Amino acid sequence: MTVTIPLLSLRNVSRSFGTFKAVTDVSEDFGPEELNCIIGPNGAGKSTLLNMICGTLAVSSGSIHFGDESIGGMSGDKIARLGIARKFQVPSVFPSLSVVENFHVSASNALSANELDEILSTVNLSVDRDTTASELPHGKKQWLEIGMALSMQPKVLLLDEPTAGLSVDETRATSEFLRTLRGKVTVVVIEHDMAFVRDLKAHTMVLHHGKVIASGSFEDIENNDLVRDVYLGRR
Amino acid sequence: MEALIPFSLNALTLISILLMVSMGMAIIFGLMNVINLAHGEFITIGAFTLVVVQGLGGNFWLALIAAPIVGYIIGLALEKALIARIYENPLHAILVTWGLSLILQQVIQLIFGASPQSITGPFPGSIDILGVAYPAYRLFLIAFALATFAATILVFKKTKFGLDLRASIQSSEMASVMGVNPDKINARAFASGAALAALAGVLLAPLTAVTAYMGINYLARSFFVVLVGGAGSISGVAAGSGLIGSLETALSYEIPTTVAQALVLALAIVILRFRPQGILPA
Amino acid sequence: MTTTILNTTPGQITRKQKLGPASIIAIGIILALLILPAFVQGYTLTSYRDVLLFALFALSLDLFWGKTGILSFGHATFFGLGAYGMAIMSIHFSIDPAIVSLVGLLAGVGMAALVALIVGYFILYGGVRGAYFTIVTLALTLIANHVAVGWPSVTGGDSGLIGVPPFSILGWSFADPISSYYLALIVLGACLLSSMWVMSGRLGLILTAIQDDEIKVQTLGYKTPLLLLMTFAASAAMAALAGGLYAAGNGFVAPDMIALLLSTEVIIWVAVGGSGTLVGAVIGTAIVWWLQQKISSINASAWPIVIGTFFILLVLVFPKGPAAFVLDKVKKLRRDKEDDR
Amino acid sequence: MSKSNVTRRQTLATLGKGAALAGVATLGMPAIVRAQSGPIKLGFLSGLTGLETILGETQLNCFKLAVSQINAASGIAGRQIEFIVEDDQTTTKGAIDKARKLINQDQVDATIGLIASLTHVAARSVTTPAKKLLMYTTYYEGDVCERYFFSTGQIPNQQIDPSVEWLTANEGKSTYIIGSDYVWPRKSADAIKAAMEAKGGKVLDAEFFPFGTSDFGPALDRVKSANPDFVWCMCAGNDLITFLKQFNSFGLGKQLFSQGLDDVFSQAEPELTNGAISDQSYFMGIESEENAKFKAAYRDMFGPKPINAIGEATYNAVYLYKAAVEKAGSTETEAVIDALGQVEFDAPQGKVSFASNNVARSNSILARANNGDWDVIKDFGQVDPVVPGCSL
Repeated sequence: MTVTIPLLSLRNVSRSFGTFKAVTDVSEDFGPEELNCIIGPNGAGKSTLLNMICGTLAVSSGSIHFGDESIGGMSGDKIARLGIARKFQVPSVFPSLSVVENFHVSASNALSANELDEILSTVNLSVDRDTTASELPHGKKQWLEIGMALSMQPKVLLLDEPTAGLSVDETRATSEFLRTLRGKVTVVVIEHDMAFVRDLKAHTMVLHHGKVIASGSFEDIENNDLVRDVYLGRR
Repeated sequence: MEALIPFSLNALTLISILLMVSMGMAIIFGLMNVINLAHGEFITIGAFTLVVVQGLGGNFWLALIAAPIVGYIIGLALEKALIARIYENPLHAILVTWGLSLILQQVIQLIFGASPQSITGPFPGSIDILGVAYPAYRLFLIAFALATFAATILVFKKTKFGLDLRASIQSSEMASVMGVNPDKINARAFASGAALAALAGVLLAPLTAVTAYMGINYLARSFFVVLVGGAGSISGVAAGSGLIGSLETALSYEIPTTVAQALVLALAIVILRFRPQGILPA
Repeated sequence: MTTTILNTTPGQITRKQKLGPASIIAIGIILALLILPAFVQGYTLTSYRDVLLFALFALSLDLFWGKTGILSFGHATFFGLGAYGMAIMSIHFSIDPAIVSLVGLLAGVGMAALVALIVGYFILYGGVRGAYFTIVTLALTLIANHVAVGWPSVTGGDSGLIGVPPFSILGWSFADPISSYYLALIVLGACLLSSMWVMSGRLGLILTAIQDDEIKVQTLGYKTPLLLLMTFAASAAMAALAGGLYAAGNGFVAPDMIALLLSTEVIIWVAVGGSGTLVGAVIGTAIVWWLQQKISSINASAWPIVIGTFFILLVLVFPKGPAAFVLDKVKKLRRDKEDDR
Repeated sequence: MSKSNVTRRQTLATLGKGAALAGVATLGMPAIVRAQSGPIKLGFLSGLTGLETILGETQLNCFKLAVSQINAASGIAGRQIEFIVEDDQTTTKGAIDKARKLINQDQVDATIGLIASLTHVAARSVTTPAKKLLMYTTYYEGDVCERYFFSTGQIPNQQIDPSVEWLTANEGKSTYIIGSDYVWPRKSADAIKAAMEAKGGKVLDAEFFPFGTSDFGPALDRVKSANPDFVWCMCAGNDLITFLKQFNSFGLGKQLFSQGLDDVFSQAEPELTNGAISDQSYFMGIESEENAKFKAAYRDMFGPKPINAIGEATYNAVYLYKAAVEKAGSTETEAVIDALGQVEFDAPQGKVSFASNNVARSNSILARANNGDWDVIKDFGQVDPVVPGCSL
């Protein structure tokens, strides 16, 4: 891929629901063509942050830029068209459509037969091409959704707990797959599974009570006392 | 000043009518989310209960007690036989209740004949209010509607049935964990809605023509009262009736009634754009 | 992106690339209707013409309801706007007779599309979906009916407007039963085949996807309210087309062509044929029309009870429509036979 | 609908099959000759379900009464009458579909019935182009002028003008009109205004309400402020009952006039209608030999049910048709239409016949409701119908 991918940068992003502050003052850059992870305990504000990036939630204050473009408060569909794709936590595919039809809906341009075959083999769904999505097992739904995100030819891929409910083998395959994306697309992963994050060797940011308490390479994070106290220490 | 009294009383009458016919709708559509196109026929059933009671020599007050009971029983039977199977699918609800409405209309007409039924209401005369004579029955209607409304609110806020119902609407799984049987609660809620509609039928009978088709006149408006007021809350019905009733009365003094009604409906659509949850959401 | 939504290059959407059973049925029906005038003559043919136009009306509803899953209770508004547009243009204005039908038709279709766009904007962009949409469109029909009845200087009030000329265009007149029948058939055939073609492509998939999960479709980059709005407007325009031709065919309009009863009847037609199949709308209209003729001629008061009972059975016994019910049975029979071998 | 009706329909269906067989046997004959033997077919079309059921039923009963009397007395020129009953559901679609069925499939010689204005418009869109006779039997706004369309009910100059003459002389010079929002009340209101002004009177205001109006309170409030000498109501059907209930409860002490009131309403609601004045071409209270026989025959056939002007006009239409066929010596439509202008019938209301505008010369009787019955105030006798600019 020869397109240069702009930087996704968050500046002082906050979001509150009534008096509750879900995300406070988050500033972070997600470097182009890099693997990024966001970790943190339940309720740390990870999903809220992701929702703001992809436009499902409005930003209370602060700004989100994608390259030169300010996307905080832009509508979801517009952000998607800029090239930011998202995979939900619970696999969200279109249950009444077949696998191939799901791709036809998600692809940003009409897919040629070759492109379709390529995607199908990438996510290992070639044999299931005409299966109705509702009949796929959980793991394959996850892959289908990742495939749908890829078919949008995104510049940024936001993944909300991609390994939730997957077997050990499936998790390993996911991790291997994400590493192949390095250098092609900016990936931001929300994850719980520490082994998985370690495996990814990604740039990692730790959220706690809506605030960033640490950010850096995974080794740095692992050796950060504060992080160990609030999060890693609990394991 | 003197012109203001009949105006406000007229507005209050219309608001009370809307309130009475919409309360049942607020339960069945607002709370339970069932689009019940047979709502009007529950009103008709109430009015015909009055016809039967008076035909058997009973009076208006007896009918006022009998109608909600009849409405409750019919509502319960219909819920068990039909409605319980369509909670999941709004489209099925629309088709089934519309079919039900056609059948009920025609059956009532086959039993009672097509001509309007003759009934006798209480309080034939009028009462002087600050020097203005106003029909006594309308004053009774206003008072009765307000009392029924207050009672309904109390039932929903204070009794176990009300709490159980609200719990089972929030999450039927949660409710069943708490030991509430959602099927039972749904049946009772639907039947209560039907009972309230039947009660409205008795109250309307002295004001309007009692025929098998009388209910359809109230169907669309009660939907609107509930939508504008805020589906999911019983108190929303008061807001909805208040807004639609007073607006329609006020406009009817200025422009032709037909135009006024169309205008109020159009306004309701605009309100839904900006307040999709209604004026007084749950 | 929007430009590619309507794009269906053959071979791209594999499951639909073959001629599906629905298309075969559609083409079969159209061919059968083409030779119908050989067996039916004179004024009876005008009844069949009206059935075709009502089938077009049902098709328009199925285009929206069947494909988006959102039920419009207000489709008679658009049918009525088409009919009134045609009538008002040809009666109140002295337009050159060579083009008056066309102007009337365009006025009606344009009005319907405009009203659909305005109302659709208010409610679809307001996030109103599902049951709420149904109730709001129900109100729309009530308003439209109030206007039709309460504005007699333009609409003729309760008794409507008479004297709508037969459809003609640049000297070609469709006044006699046979030519007006073929006009209706051509319009219906064209609308049916083209909407089946469009809906078998990406737009159809996206609309189905919206039914499944609208938020997800938005995160894929589609303006879902816009897509729904456009489908609604197209559906309204098609309903108005049916209404305009109906008014020209029968020579008059009346307020019950823009009333709640018609809105519910068209829902019945679509539901009987099985919503979402498009061709089912046409079949359903014909079946219900035929049944209604027969039953109400035997006993007038039986019809409401029969149709009411039918609705209930429709949901409880064959929720996908009687056609799908029969098809499923046939499929099952066939499968059983294959298993036996 | 009663069970006997179903059996009658079935009998007719069997008869119809017999006729079809006979048709095959005589296939060689010219159509016109074939049509002139065998039974005469009449179509009855009206609103038998829905909002106008009560009027439609009375109308149908009167139609059946006339047919059975004629058949018992050896039919029309020796030919029996067969009839087909169809329900228009008070919709244009229903009226068109059923009119087409009657004309094309059943091939009736004439169609009789209809109530609401929109249904006669719809039915005419079928019968007139097909050049078939349609007889409309409801009092209406009276502005149709077509060769194939006859009406046996009153039109404004037969109903409104005489009423206004008496009302302005006896009740007062000012009135307030309240009506349902549709063509008959609106057009009639224009006629009332003209008639009132001609007598030096005045219409203070005219208000029209959509069907299904549940509250006339604000309107009655305005009536009270306007203080007219009498109130003129043209609410239709059930809305008329609603209006009466609320009018009485407000106790305005005003005389009520409504030309929509008749025996069907007064017997259903004697208390509500008490004291109201109406003008019809027929009341059950008319004292004449014909009316006594008519009422007795009706009671024998259908029990003690009220009859109104719409019903009686239907009865008259069948008999006028019979007279015209006998005069023409044929059921051929053009000949029958020519003959219709020359025949008359001794109706329960008195003699009726058609004027040159195809509207019946009918009676105009002003009466006051008295516990379900109507006391005649003034009988204007037979009035010639006037449709401006219409002569056929």
